[in-house]
Amino acid sequence: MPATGRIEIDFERCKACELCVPACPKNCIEIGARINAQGYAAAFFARPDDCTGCAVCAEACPDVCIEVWR
Amino acid sequence: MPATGRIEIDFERCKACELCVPACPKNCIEIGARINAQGYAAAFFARPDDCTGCAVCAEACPDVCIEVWR
Amino acid sequence: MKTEGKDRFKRQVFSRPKSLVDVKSHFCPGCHHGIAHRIVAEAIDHFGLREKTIGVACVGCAVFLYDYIDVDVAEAPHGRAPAVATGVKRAQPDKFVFTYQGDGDLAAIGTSEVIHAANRGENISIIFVNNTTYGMTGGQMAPTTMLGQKTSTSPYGRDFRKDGYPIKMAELLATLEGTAYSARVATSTPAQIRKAKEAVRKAFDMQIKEMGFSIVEFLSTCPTNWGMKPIDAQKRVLGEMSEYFPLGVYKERKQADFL
Amino acid sequence: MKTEGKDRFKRQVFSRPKSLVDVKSHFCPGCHHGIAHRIVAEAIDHFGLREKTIGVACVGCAVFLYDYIDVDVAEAPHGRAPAVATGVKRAQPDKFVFTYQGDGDLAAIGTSEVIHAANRGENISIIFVNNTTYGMTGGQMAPTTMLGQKTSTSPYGRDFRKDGYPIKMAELLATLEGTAYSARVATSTPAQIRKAKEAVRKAFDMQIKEMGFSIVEFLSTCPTNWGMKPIDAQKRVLGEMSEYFPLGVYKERKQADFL
Amino acid sequence: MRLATAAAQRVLMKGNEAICVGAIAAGCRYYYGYPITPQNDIPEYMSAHLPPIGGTFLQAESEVATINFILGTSASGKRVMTSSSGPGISLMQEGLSYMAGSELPAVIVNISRSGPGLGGIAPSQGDYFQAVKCGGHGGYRMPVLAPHSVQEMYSLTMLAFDLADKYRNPAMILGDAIVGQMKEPFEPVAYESTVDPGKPWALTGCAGRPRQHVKSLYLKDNAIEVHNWKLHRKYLLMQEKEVRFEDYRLDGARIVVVAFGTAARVCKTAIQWARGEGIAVGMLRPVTLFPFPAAQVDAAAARADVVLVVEMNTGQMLEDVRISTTFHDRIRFMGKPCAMPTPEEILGEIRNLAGKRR
Amino acid sequence: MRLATAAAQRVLMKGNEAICVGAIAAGCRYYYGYPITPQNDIPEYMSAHLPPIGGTFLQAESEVATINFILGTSASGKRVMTSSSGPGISLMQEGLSYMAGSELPAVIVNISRSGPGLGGIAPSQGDYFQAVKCGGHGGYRMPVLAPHSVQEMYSLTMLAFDLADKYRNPAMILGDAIVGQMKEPFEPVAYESTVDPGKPWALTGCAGRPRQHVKSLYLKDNAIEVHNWKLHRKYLLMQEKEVRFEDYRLDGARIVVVAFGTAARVCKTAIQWARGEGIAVGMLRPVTLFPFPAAQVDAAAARADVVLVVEMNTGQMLEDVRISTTFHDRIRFMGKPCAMPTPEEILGEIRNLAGKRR
Amino acid sequence: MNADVIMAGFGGQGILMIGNLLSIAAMEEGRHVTYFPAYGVEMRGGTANCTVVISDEEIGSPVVGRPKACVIMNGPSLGKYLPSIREGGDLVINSSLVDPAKVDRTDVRLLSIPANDIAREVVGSQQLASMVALGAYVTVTGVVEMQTLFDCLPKVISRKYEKFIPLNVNALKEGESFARHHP
Amino acid sequence: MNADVIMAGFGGQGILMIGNLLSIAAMEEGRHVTYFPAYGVEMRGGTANCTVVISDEEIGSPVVGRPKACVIMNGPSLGKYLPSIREGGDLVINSSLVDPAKVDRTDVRLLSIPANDIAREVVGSQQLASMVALGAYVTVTGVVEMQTLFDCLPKVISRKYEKFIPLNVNALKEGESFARHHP
Ligand SMILES: Cc1ncc(C[n+]2csc(CCOP(=O)(O)OP(=O)(O)O)c2C)c(N)n1
Ligand SMILES: Cc1ncc(C[n+]2csc(CCOP(=O)(O)OP(=O)(O)O)c2C)c(N)n1
Ligand code: SF4
Ligand code: SF4
Ligand code: SF4
Ligand code: SF4
Ligand code: SF4
Ligand code: SF4
Ligand SMILES: [Mg+2]
Ligand SMILES: [Mg+2]
Repeated sequence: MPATGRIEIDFERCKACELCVPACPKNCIEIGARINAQGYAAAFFARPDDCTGCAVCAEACPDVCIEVWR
Repeated sequence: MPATGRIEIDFERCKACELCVPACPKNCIEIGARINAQGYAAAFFARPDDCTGCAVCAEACPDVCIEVWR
Repeated sequence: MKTEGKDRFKRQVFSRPKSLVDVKSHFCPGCHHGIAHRIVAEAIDHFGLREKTIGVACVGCAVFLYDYIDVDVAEAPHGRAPAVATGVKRAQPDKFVFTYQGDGDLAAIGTSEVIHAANRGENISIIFVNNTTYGMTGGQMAPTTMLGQKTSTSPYGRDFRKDGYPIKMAELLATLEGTAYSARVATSTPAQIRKAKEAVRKAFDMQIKEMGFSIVEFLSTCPTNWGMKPIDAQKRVLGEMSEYFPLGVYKERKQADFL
Repeated sequence: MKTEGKDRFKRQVFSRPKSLVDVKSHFCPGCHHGIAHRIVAEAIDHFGLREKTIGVACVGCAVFLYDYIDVDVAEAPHGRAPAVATGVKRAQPDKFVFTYQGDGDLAAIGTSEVIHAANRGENISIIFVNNTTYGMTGGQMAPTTMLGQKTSTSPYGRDFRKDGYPIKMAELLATLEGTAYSARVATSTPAQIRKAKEAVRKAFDMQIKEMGFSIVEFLSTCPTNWGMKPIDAQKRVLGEMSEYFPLGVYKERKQADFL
Repeated sequence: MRLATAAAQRVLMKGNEAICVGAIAAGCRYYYGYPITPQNDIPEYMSAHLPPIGGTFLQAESEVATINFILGTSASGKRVMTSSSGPGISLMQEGLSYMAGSELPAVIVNISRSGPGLGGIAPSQGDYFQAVKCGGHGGYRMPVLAPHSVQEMYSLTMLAFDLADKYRNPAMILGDAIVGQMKEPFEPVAYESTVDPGKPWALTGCAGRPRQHVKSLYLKDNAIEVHNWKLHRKYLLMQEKEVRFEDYRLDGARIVVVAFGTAARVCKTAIQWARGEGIAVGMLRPVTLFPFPAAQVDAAAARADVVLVVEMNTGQMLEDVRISTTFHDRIRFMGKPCAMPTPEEILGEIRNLAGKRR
Repeated sequence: MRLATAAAQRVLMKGNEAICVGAIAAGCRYYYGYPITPQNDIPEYMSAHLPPIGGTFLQAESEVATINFILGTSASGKRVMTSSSGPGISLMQEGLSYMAGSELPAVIVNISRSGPGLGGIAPSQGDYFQAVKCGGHGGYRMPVLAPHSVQEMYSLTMLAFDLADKYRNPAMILGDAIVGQMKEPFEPVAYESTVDPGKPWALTGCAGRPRQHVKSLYLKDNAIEVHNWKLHRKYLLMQEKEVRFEDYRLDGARIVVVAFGTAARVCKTAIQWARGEGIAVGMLRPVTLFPFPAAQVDAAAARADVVLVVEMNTGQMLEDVRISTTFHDRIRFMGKPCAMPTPEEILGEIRNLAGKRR
Repeated sequence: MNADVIMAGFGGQGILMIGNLLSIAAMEEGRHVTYFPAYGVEMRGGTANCTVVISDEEIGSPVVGRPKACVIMNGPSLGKYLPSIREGGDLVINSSLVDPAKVDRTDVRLLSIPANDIAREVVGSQQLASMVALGAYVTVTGVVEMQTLFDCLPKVISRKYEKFIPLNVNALKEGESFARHHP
Repeated sequence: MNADVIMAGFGGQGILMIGNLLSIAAMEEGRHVTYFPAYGVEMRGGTANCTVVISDEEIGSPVVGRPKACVIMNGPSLGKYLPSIREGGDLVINSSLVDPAKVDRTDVRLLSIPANDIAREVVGSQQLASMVALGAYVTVTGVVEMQTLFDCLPKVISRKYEKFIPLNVNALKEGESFARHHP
C-alpha cells in the first residue's frame, strides 16, 4: 500500500534526541550519519513509502522539527 | 449545702474581662467596684458559700488570676 | 489571703503551671493568647520538658513568649519560626522544639516555611493561634479573616472575589505526608479547653516519639481589634468561626515509621 | 524540500503553531520543555489570545520564554511569577495572563506565592513543569525529587527522614477554594500529549470565563541531569514518576460564581 | 472624599495619610502592601479610598509578594506604590534589584523604625545605607527623598512618581515614625506632572506591534556590561539634574549643620535658639539623599569652620558628607540611634562647637 | 576523605571547594543553602562530605528559609555556613539584620554574579555596597573578606568563622565567579582557632541555669538605643583590630592601585608588566572590605601621585577610598561592571597615568 | 506665643478628639501646630495620649520630653506624666477620677476639675468630660480663643453627630467657667 | 616560561580530565598554575572547554582572551576558538573529527593529529583520544615534562580505574611520537 502521507525533518533544528524514531508506528524514521551545525547526527525520513501522515512523530518532537502533509 | 471549694482572685492581675463570671456554674463571681493599679474593676469572689471548687472559672481566666482549693 | 483559703480547703486543685512565669501579661483583657500560653506551659510541665525545651517566638502579640514561658526562647523574623525551629532541631535533635505563631505569621508571610517544615516531616511542634486578624499591628485583614469581616484593611468587608476565602491551615497541612499530627481546637468553653489540652499533649508526644511534624491550630479571640467585649468575642468563636473552621483532628499518625 | 512534499500531499496536517517563534531552542536534546512550549503556543492560537496575552517567565530552563512564545513577556524573580502575574492581571483584568514555571521555581522558593494566588482565586493560568530537579543550575534536589533519587545535592539519594516526601502540588492546590482547575499531565506518549493539550485549553478557558485560578502540572524530563537518554527519561516518566504523581484532573469548577 | 475637601484649604493631616493623598493626586491607582508599624495608616487609608475612585488596593501575603505585585503592575504601565518599614523593606531587596535591572518605575515608601532585626518602633534613621546605597544586589541606585514635614510627605510623594517615570526606576520615600505619625497643617497644592505620561515599553499585549519584554537578564557576550553602563549613565544624570536640598539660615553660618528628615526638623529649633544667642549657625538639609547634594555640602564646608552632621543613627549620611568634601577635619558628628535628639541636646553641641571656635 | 589527603600536600582545587574544606577544617558541621550559579559546587561538596563526618547538610526551600535555618543553628551554639549569589543574598537581608541584631555568628558566602536583577553569571563585583554597607535594615555591619585566590578561599573562610564567633556577628566571604570556579594549587595549612570556643549564650535548654533568649527586640525606654551603641562599639573594635590588606610592590610606588578580589589578581599581572617597563606602580589590596584599610589607603595616597581604583563595577569601593583620604584629586577610577578587565587594559591605564605624571 | 501639652487618659475618653480639636483651632488661628498621638505597642492597655505643640515659628520636634502643660484624665496617667511637667507649668486633672492629693509637686499650677461630674450633671453626658477639661485648659493657658474651638467643632465631629455640637460647646463653656471661678 | 592553552571539544571527550592532568603536572613541577572550566549556561549543548595558565610568576587572570595555544577536539570548537589564538601560537586539532582544511590561518603553528584513530587503532580505546592530543600538545610546546604527566596520572584517575593507567601512558606516548614525526 502506497504512502498516504509525507513528513519533512528540519535537518539543522534536529538534536538527534531519537524520540521520533520509536514514536513512528510505521518505523519510517532513523537517526542519520550526517552531523548538522549543532553537532548532532540528525534524524531523517528513512522509509517515506510507509508514511501514513499520522503526525505522531511531529507531536513527539520536542524541537518541532517535523512537518507533516497528507 | 455548704461550700465544697474556695477560690482566690489576684486583684492586681485581673483585667476585668468578665470571662469567669458566666463561666462559673454557681455564679459565684462578680465584677467589683474597686479599680486596680492597671485601671480595671477587678472581679471578686461574691458568693463563696456556693463554690464547689470545680475550677471552671480558673480554666476560663486568660490571665491565670484564679487559684482554687477543695 | 491564701492562708484563709488553706485553713478549710487544703488541696489546691488549680494553680499556675510551673513553666508559666509569674508575671502580668501584656495581652488585652479577655484575649485567649493567655489561655493558649497556659496550656502550652501545662503540657511542658506534664512531660517534664522545661529544661530541654527551646521555644521559638513569632512576631505578633505573642512576640513576648520569652517573658512568659520559663524556657530558652529564640526570636524568629515574622513568619520564619518553623525555619528557625528547623535550624535548632537539626543542631539539637535531642531537645524539644516548638514554635508559637499567629495567623498572619504562619498563614500569610510564613506560608512557605510552615509547609516545607511539614513536608520535610520536621520533628517539631507548632502552636498556631488563629484570631482571623493581625492583632499586634492593629487588626488588619489576614488570610484567615472571615468573608464579610471588616478589618482596618478590609473596611468594606472581605470579599472572596478580591481576597479569596479564609485559608484552612489545619486541613492544608494535614494533606502533607510529613505531618504527623494536625488538629484544630478552641478555648471558649471548659470542654473545648479540655480538648485543647489533649491536642497539645498529643502534638508534643508526636515530637517526643519522633513521628514528625505536629501542629495545633487554636481558634482564638482578638476582642480589641474585633471591637467586641471578650464574652462576645468568645461567642463569635463558638459561632461563625467554628462553623467555617471546624474543630477536630485532621491527621494523627499511628506508627513512627511513615513509609 | 517543502515543494517536493507539497506536490503530492497538499494538506499540511502538522506545522509549527503561529505563536511559537521560529527559532532554535536552547533546550537539551529530548527535553520536554519543548513540547510544553509548543502546547502552550497551540492553546494561545486556539483561543486567538496572542495579541492580548502577557506571559510571565520563571527563572529556570524556561527563563527564555520570551524568545519562544510570540507574546509580551515579563521576567519574574525566581519563584515569584504568580505574584508578578497578579500585579499584571489586577492592572489589566481584560488581558490573558499566564505563568510558566519549573518545580524548583513553583514548589520550592515560590510556594507561598502560588498558594496565595490560588487562595485568592487569582484569575490567572499556570503551566507548571515538574522534572523532579533544578535543571538550569545543574540538577540539584527539588521538593519534587523522588525518594532515593540521586541528584547533585542528594548524592546518597533522597531520604524521607531527612528531606521528606516529594510534594504533590496539583493535589495540594486543588484543596484551595480559589482554585478553579488543577490537573496533572505528561507528554511521553501521543495519548498523553492529547490529554495535555485538553488540560491546557481547559485551564486557559477557566481564565477566559473568569472562574479563577487554574494550573496544569506537566510531568517532564531532564535527560541531561538525570543522566539518561531522552527515551529512557520518557520511560521514567511513564514508570515511577506517574506512579507517585498520578495523572488526572484534581479539580474542575463548573460554574463561575463559587460561593 | 477627603481629597476633595483637602483641595479646598489647609488641613490637619497625618504624615502617612498625606503620602496617600499625594499618591492619589499624582494618579496612583494601585497600592499593594503588608502591614507593619509604624506605617499602617497608609494601607488602611488606601484600602478605604482607592476602591471608591476605581483604584485597586490589594493586601499581599508578604513583602516579597508585595514587591512582585508592584513589578507586575509597573510592567503594565500603571503608577503603583507600596509602603513598609525596615524588615519589610529588607524583604523587598531582591525585587527592587529586579525592578532597577528591568527599568521599572514605582514608589516605595519606608516609614522606618528601629533596627537591626525586629528592633522596635522608636523613630530611627538607621535605614539610610539600605535606602541610599541600595541593599539589593548588583549595585543599582534609586532616587531617595527624605520628607521632614507633612507638607513634604505630600509633595515629595508626587515628585517621587515623576522621578520614577522619568528615569524608569524605583524611587523611595524615606520617612520615619515621627513624620509618619504626626499631624500637621498642610496645603494640598494641585499636582502638575513634569513627565510625559506615555509608556510605550509597557506590556499590554502585542496587538499591532511586535512582542516586547520586561527583563533584567542579559547573557549574550558583554550585554550585561553594556546594560550596566546604560544604567550608570542614568544615575549620573540623576546626580546632575535631580539634587534637591534646603538652605536653612546658611548665610554667614560658621557652623553648618547637615541633617535630613526628622533630625533636620529638630535641628531647626536648635538653630533658632542658637541664632537667638548670636551663634552663626545654619543648616544644609538634603531633601534628595540620592542624588546627594555633594557639591553644596562641599561648598558649605569650604565656607564654614565646622560641619556638624546630625543623624538618628550612629553615622551613615556622615559617609556621604566625607565623600563630598575634602574638609574632613571640619566634620563633627552627633548621632542618636533609634531616638530623636532633643533641641536642647543639639543646642548644647552647637554651643560647644561655637565655644571651641572662639 | 579529601580533607585528609589535602592535609598532606599541595592540591589543585576549585575555589568553591576550598571554601568547603576550610569550613570543615574550622569545625563547621552544618551547612544550609539553596542552589544558584556560580556557587553550586559548595552545596554539592557539602552534601557529599558532611554526612560521612556526622555533619548536617540540608537544602532549604529558599534563601529566606536558609538564613533562618542558619539563625536557629547559630542560636544553638554551632558553627554554621551558607552560600549563595546576588539574588539569594538579597533575600537573606532581613535574616542577616536579625542575626546582627541578635548577635549571632555565622559565615555567609557570596560568590557574586552579574546584576542587578537576574543579570547574568558573568563575574562581577557589583555586590560591594550590599556586602560592605549591609543591605538589611537598621545599619548593622559585618566583617567582609575578599579572597583573590583559592588559597585565600580556604584560609579566609577559617578566619571568617573566628571573626564571627569573636564578635558574635555574621561574617561574609565576598568572592566572584572567577575565584569560585577556578582551580589552583593550595596548601591546606592546619586550622588554629584564635577564639574561645565557649558559647554560654547559646540556647541549649535551661538545665541548671535560668532561661535565656536570643532576640533583637528592645522595646522598653531607650533599650534599643543602648543596644545600638553596644553594637556600634563592636564595629569600632573590628575597625581597630581586624583590618587586613596586602602590600603588593608598594615600596616607592608613585601610582597606587587599590583593588580587591579577582580585579586585584588581574592588576598584579598588569603591575608585573608595568614594573618591567620601569613604571613605579604597586597595589594596596584590601583583604577586609569591612573593616576597610582606611588609614593604609590614606597613607599610600599621601605618598603617591595617583591612586587608581580598579573594580568590576561602576565604582563602589571607590566611595570608601574617598572616605578614607582627603587626596580626592589624586583618585582615578577604572571600572568594568560584570566583566573582568584584561591585564592589557589595566596596563594601558597605568601607562597613561605614568605618562601624565611625566 | 508657644505652647505644648500632653493629654492623657483611658481609651474612649476622647483624648485624641480634644487633641485634634485644639490642633485644628491653632491651625485656624494661623499658628504652626503639630499633633503627635501614641502609636503601636504604646496603645496597649486601654490608655490614650497625645502631644500638641503650638508655635509662631516653624516647629521642630512634635514630641516633648518636658511639656509646659498636661491634661490628665485618669489615675495611671498622673503617675506617668506628673514628673515631666516643666517648673511653673500648668496641670489640669480630672478630679472625678484622679486624686488631687496624689499631686506631690508644688512647682506647677494645678487645676483640679471634676470633669466627669460636670459633664454628667451639668452638660448631661459623661462622654464630654474631656471637652470640659479642654475648655478649662484653654482658659487657663489661653493658647487659643474659645470661639475658635467652637468654630472648629464641625471639623472633628462627623456629620452624623453634628446635632451634638451645641452640647460640646456647652461642655467647653462649663470647663471655661469652672476655670474662671477656680483660679 | 609561561604558557596558556584553551582545550575544547564535546562533553565526554575527556577535555576537563586532560586540563586537570596538565594543571597538576605543572603544579608538581613547582609552577604557578590556574585551571578554569566553562560553567553555568555555557555548559549547554554538550560542549566542554577549559583554560589552563602556567607561569613562573604569580598568575593574574585565569581566563585568557587570546590564548598562546589551543587543543581542538571537535568541529564546532574550531570555529569558536581559531580566531582567538595569538599570532605564532600553537594549534593542535583532532583531525579525526576536525577538517584541517578549515584552518584558514597561516600565522599559527598547526599540528593535525588523528587522535581518535590513533586512540582506537594504536592505543586500543577511543576514550583516550584527548590523552593522545595532550601528549602531542605537551611535546610541541614542552610546557611540562612527559614524565611528570605519567607520574600525575594516578591523581586524576580514580582507584577504580587505576588498571587503565598504562593505557593512558601509551596514549600520551603515541601523541608524543606522532608530534615528533610531524614537526
Ligand atoms: C517582615 C515583617 N513584616 C511585617 C511585620 C509587622 N508585623 C508584626 S506582627 C504582624 C502580624 C501579627 O499578626 P498575627 O501573626 O496574626 O499575630 P497576632 O498579633 O494576631 O497574634 C505584622 C504584620 C514585621 N514585624 N515583619
Ligand atoms: C533567588 C534565586 N535563587 C536561586 C536562583 C538560581 N536558580 C536559577 S533556576 C533555579 C531552579 C531551576 O529549577 P526549576 O525551577 O525546576 O526549573 P528547571 O530548570 O528544572 O526547568 C535556581 C535555583 C535564582 N536565580 N534566584
Ligand atoms: S507521520 Fe506518522 S507515519 Fe509518517 S513518519 Fe510521522 S509518525 Fe511515522
Ligand atoms: S524528535 Fe525531533 S529532535 Fe528528536 S530526533 Fe526526532 S526530529 Fe530530531
Ligand atoms: S470553682 Fe467552680 S464554683 Fe467555685 S467559683 Fe470557680 S467556677 Fe464557680
Ligand atoms: S477571667 Fe480572670 S481576668 Fe477576667 S475577669 Fe475573671 S479573673 Fe479577671
Ligand atoms: S491585640 Fe488582639 S490578639 Fe493582641 S493582645 Fe490584644 S486582643 Fe490579644
Ligand atoms: S537541563 Fe534539563 S530541563 Fe534544562 S533544558 Fe536540559 S534537559 Fe531540559
Ligand atoms: Mg492573628
Ligand atoms: Mg525542574
